[in-house]
Amino acid sequence: MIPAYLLLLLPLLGIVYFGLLGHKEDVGRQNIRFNGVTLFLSLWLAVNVFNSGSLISAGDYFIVDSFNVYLIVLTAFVGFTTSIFSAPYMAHEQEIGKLTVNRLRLYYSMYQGFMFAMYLVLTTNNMGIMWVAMEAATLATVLLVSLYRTPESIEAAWKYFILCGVGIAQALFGTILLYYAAIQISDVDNALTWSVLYENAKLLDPEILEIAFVFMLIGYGTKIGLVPLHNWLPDAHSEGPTPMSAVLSGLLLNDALYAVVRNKMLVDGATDSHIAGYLMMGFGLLSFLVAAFFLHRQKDIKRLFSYSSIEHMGLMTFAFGIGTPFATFAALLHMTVHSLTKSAIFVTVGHAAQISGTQSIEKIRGLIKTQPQVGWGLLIGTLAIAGFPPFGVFASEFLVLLATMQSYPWLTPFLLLGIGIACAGLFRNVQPMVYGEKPEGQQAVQANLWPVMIHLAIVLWLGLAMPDFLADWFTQATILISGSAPL
Amino acid sequence: MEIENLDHYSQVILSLAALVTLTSFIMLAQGRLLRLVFVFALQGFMLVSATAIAAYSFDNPHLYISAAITLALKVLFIPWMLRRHILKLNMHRDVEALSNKTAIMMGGASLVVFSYYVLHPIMQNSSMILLNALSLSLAVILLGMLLMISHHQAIAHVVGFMSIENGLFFAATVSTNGMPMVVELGVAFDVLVAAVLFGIFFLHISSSIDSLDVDKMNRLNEVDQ
Amino acid sequence: MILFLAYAAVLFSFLSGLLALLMRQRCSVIKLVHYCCTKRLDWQQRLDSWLEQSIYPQRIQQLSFMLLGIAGVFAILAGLGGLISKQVIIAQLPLGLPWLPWHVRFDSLSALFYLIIGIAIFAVSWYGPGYVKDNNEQDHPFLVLGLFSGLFISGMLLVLLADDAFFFMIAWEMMSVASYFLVAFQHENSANRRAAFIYLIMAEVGAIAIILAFGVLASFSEGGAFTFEALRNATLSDTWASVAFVLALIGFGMKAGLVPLHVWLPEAHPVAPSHISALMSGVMLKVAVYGLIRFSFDLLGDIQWQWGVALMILGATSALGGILYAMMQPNLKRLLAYSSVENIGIIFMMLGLSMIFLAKGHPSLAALGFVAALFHAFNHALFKNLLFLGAGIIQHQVHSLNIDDMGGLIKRMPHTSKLFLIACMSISSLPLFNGFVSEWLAFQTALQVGVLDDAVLRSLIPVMAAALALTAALAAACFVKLFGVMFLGLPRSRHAAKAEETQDKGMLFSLSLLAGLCFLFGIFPGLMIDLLGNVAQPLIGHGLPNATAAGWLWLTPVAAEKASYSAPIVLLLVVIAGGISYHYLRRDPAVALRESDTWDCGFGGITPRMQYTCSAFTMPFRRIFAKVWMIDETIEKQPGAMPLQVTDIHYQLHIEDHSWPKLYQPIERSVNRIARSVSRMQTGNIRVYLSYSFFTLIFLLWVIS
Amino acid sequence: MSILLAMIQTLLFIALAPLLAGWLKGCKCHLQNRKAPSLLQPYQDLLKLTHKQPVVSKDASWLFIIAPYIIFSATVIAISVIPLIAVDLPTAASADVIVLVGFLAFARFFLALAGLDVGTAFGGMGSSREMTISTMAEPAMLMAVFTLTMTASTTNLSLAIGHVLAEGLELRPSFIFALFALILVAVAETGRIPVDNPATHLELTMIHEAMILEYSGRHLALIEWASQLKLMLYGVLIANIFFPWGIAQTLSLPALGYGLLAILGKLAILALVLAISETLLAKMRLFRVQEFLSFAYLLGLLGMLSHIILEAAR
Repeated sequence: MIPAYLLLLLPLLGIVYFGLLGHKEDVGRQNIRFNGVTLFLSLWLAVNVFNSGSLISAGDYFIVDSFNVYLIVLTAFVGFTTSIFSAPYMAHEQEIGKLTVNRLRLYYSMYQGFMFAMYLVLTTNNMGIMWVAMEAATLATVLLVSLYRTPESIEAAWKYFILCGVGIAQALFGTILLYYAAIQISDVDNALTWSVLYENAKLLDPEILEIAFVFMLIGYGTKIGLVPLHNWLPDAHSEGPTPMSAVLSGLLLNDALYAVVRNKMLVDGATDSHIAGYLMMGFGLLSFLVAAFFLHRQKDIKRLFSYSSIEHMGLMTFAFGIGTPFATFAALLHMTVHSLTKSAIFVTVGHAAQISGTQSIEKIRGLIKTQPQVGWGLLIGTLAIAGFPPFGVFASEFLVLLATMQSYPWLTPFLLLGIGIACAGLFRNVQPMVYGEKPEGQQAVQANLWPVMIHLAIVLWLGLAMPDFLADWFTQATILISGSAPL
Repeated sequence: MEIENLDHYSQVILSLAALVTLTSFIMLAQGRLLRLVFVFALQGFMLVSATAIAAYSFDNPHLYISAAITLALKVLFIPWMLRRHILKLNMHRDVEALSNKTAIMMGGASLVVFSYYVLHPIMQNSSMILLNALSLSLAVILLGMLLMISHHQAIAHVVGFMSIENGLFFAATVSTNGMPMVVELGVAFDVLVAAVLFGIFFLHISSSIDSLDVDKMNRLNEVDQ
Repeated sequence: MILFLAYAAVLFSFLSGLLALLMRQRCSVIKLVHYCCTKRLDWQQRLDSWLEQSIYPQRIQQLSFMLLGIAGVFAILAGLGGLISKQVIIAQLPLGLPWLPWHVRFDSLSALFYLIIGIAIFAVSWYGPGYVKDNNEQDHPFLVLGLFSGLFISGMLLVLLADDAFFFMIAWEMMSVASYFLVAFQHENSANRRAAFIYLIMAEVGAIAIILAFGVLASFSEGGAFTFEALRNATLSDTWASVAFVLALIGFGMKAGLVPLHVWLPEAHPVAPSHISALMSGVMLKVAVYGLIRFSFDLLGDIQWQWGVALMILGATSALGGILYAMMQPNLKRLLAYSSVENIGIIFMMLGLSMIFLAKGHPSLAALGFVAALFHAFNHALFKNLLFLGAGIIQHQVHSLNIDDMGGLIKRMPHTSKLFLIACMSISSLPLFNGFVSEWLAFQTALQVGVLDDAVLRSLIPVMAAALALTAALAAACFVKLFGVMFLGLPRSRHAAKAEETQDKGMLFSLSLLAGLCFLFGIFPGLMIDLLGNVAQPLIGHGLPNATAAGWLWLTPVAAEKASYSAPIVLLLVVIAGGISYHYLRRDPAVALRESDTWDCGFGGITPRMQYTCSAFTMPFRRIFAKVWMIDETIEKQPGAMPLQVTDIHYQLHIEDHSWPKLYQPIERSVNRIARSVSRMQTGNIRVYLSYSFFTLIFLLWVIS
Repeated sequence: MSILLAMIQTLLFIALAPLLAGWLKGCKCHLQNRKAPSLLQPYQDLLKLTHKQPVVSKDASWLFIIAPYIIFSATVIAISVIPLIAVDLPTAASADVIVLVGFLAFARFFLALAGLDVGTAFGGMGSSREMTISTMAEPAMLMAVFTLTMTASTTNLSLAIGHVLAEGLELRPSFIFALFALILVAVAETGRIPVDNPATHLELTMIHEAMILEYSGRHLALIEWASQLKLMLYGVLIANIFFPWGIAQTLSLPALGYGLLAILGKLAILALVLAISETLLAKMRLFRVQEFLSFAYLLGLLGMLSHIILEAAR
């Protein structure tokens, strides 16, 4: 359990450290180091879990099982690679005068704050704390969204703040209802402890839990970005600094979904009606389809990919909603590959925006001619996210389809329709940006594209051959969530 | 169970619940910001009283802490902060013209009914006070949202947001005798930070669009012009 | 052993792609070389000079294509081995999903297509170095071209090896995506970008349909398994089988270019580099055919005759539509692309015929039709490759793909023109060339319609045969136009007048190789048909026992007394007749030729502009089949011009495919419309957003209680 | 023995073709009240042409020069598989009726290319029109031929004719349709009125003549001869498929002689009919030819359908 504590402690230290010393020259590199160490800690934790199964801390405050440990590693990994990307990126932003030193300090401090909140969401065993951490994540990032202080960014941050705040308040009401249901059967102290609740899920009042779940779904669903609660998401992603978009898309959404799934496990334990699953499927499919259409009308490159995040979160929600082992496995895999791919894309998108000095799709042209690595990175990333093999996204989408085909065959055409439309929407926008002659005045920037390559390589690897340990890991998580192993 | 059969504690709680809901309605109809903030503080005070009474009647000391935090935050700090901003931004003379006030009030009333309708089936085997208190706090939450939907001053939105939190606290206090202490503290911390952030945002917004009218913040839309 | 060869082919094509990555890594290559042979200094020096800075890119290109050639040889060997030995080899690769490793299967069907691909890439490997030699590495990096060519080819080969749906889809999409990059290779042209986009989207939609088709099968298989073995054993009702078939037909038809799903094809093929269009048109479309055969004959099993009818009708539409569209194209590669649509149509017709016979319980005839289809696929790969490669050479020399800019090339490019002529004759299905044999087989199959009981089918099939005949005749007209306008007559542009024969031996060799094969299989079709019988045997359950029963000289598909064809004897007769007449007439030296001006009706001054152009040649067809195209013809006369003053008349002709405005634009429009209405959701007003959240909550609460 | 016969038959075919042309011209002249040239005039023409020095445009390529040989030999191959005087023809096995159509296409392919080679407007015009007409004619011809081959269930002409003979006199509705279809196709393919006028050199109406405008000397002779062969080919096809009686079924000398006489007689009658129709009809506009040929196609199709529905229905 020690690595888990350290994992939480280190970002906390980071907040203070960068709050005090964030104006130093090599602050970007420090940030990389912090995240590197957390990555190491997370791996240590993962090894522990791998060897000895689920860990529950003394006093039941924290729980690390195969489901969340893999998300922890993912979080740490994406946090690490994004920090690699963010160092030169933010330096460049400062160079061109978009940011002051103080804001940079705020940025790095809150980066750690956000990471802390993420780890807390993932490790905590207490549904209340989970809520608190979730809200803290919003609070940590809201100032980052408005970091540039343009009218648009302030607007975006305000919307992000209000919508997520109101949304998550509903999740709190759901949590209260859950608590209420729990104190009927157990003592007051442990009534919000997930592991206790999970063991006693059968005893909980199903009707209360169903209502509670509605609130949770609306609440955390706002953070996942489920249609029609998604409106903040494209704004926040597009107006903040790009590394933030990468972690928001790659991590925050995942963690919100994680919270929903944790709750769903409780509801499923209490009731046989599968109502939670149906709700998630409905929302998921709606988000998936609507976001696919949204992709066609984007004018801003980061908005484009934030809609793609909505689309994929919809797909995951849908898959978790189906709830069969197969679907769960697929959703877990999809979570991984989506995080990796999407954060890689945002890295390239950030550079693309820096190259052309604008985020407007119409003005970004000829990236391959200007800076081939960025252009190809964006193009291949887009291919990967659009679900073309041999990238991992295809594998997971294939599995989702397969699971859907087994359980709800009549829904498959909708899924496929969504995939097709989304693919068209992505490429009609991305293709003109990467191809063609470069416009006047577009210049290559200093960029570190290792994160992109590493992410895409992993995604490729997952698509071609999933390593055994990862498969085992996913399988264990699947067993945890859905009760049995896929095949 | 009739109300005359209940103990005094329950009667008081129910009355406070009704008053909290009433304050929500008043806020909903309120067009002047200073009064809105005042009513909000009043609502906070009801909440504090309810918490304190619950602490007293169940002999649950940690609820006193909760009450104290609420008092500090919701009755004193946040209203004070909001009031300061209103005065600083010279908005205390603004009257927000609510379109179709009657319809909003009727809508609010039906929300109360709706809350009962939703929670009634699941509360059949619990006490009436719980049913009433939970339903009313749900109503307060929904009314808070309605407040935000109907008002277009950012400050009103903050008030609405905070009144949603009030509803949540009320529900937590009444139905479950308060959440675990850690959670309460965490939530309170979040509220505090949120309040501070709101203050920062008021400045940013007013400097960027020269007012706090959220309707003017619609640069980020995707509708064909 | 055979499987090893097959793997080797994949591996080498993959390696050739990877090798292209070294295009800009000269220093590290040199270092590596030095490291590898530290002891042999003389080797080092030799390698150094071999990899000298200025020729380094060319070396890499040559090496990359050489690897491709080796891959081709391996593929040919594997294909031949598989076809001759009739083995079915099964294996698994440690890749893929945890519980679904990549299943590999190499049977005679795969082997045949391996052979096709092998021949094609072998030819391309000779052609390639000369073709890419002059590319500017900055604008058109070989790095990209080579890499994706390698991936594209290995993708195609892997499709043939796949024995489970997941692997199949991965390989399939690898093929699509890699070829997408190749189409977009010269992306500074907007036509390339547009074509690439259309191609990618249609490939995706097609892939989706294929996945659905597999999904339908899988949901009836035991435990929802996705291996082909499980899919084969799935038992499903007629309706579901038809659903699966239709989905597969859409998916594979989209890749194969069936009308009306063909629109990507005439966009994509012309803009890709020529050797790539050769591979796409000659081979990739065949992989789609392979997919359909694998899916319907192998996996679905119980063929229904309605499918056959659907295939025949679709095939006939594609064949006629394809060739008619082709005829109107002034762009050489676009014309060839449309002609691929036609040939795919013919293949599908033959497959449909085979299905009908199979479903009606005549396996031997089904096998005949099947063999005809496969043989045509094989032939088409040969001559279409030849044509596209030739087109590449011509494009290099004339700097244009517009047929009306050419003319007179037969004198300037004697070798290319001869080889091109052979291709034109093959594709017009003239006797003595391979195209004729497959069509002859198709006619023979169609003529056996008498054995069927169903009067509707019995009358339908001859009509289809007539459509086939019409197609062949139109194809002949089309290629007469093509060859005539391109190579004959007087040069129509400055570039054409200055064009020269390519100096690259490799390019000419690859063309000659393909032309030689066209002729070889035209004269000795029995060589191939016997092997094709081995393909039909396991799938149809019946081979072609009689095909060469009367000896290797003879082709007697049904029975010797029903029909027979002996190309060698015919060739002999032709040679005799031609020889005698030639000899007899040339014997008198007094009557040697006299050269003179062309007769100009006494007016004098024949200019190249007086020649029949492409659109003039096809004018009668345009009049007769006017409904087939969307013709936009404008004639503008300058006001006050003399009635016969041709210089004052401006003529414009624009011809478009119907399927674009009738089928695709509505889809595009409706997607845009929906997107527009969906995006109204994002109003920008936070209060509206809050009310979404509010009403969603109310709605869900209402639903739940 | 039979191979020898086949060779003789082919040579005979080649030798007789100009005669048929002469006879046709003679008939037409008589019908039109003109003085007819000698029956042997076509031979004299050919002979004269072969001895003249050919003049070739300097813009022409090698294709222009070898095209006549190819055209001629392809046509010879086509005729070599048609039983002329005896049913039993070994060469018929090596190339069936589809190959025959194929070789006609082969000849046409080169003829059209040769038309385009010099680069004159006339050549292009002729090629374009020729390809248009043949495109329409080819399916119709195959339809008509298929009716026969399906009846006989073989595409080997020799066997098919044998089958018709063996059946004796049977009135098949399908054959009537097929006969008419084939006649229409023959008219179109051999460039007779009303599709083309072999005697015209008026540019707007030329088809066949436009293509060969540049040819002279022995090249022209070969092409002319090939087109005479083609005319006879269609005549023999019609005569021997639909009216096979009289053709030699055994290889005895009297039978062969009788067969020769029979085919000569049949061809003479056919030519007469053609001459009459050419005298009576006027040439059609080019774009009415398609109607003419689609009518032929329709007839062929009807023939096929009536075979399938009326004759072979089970």
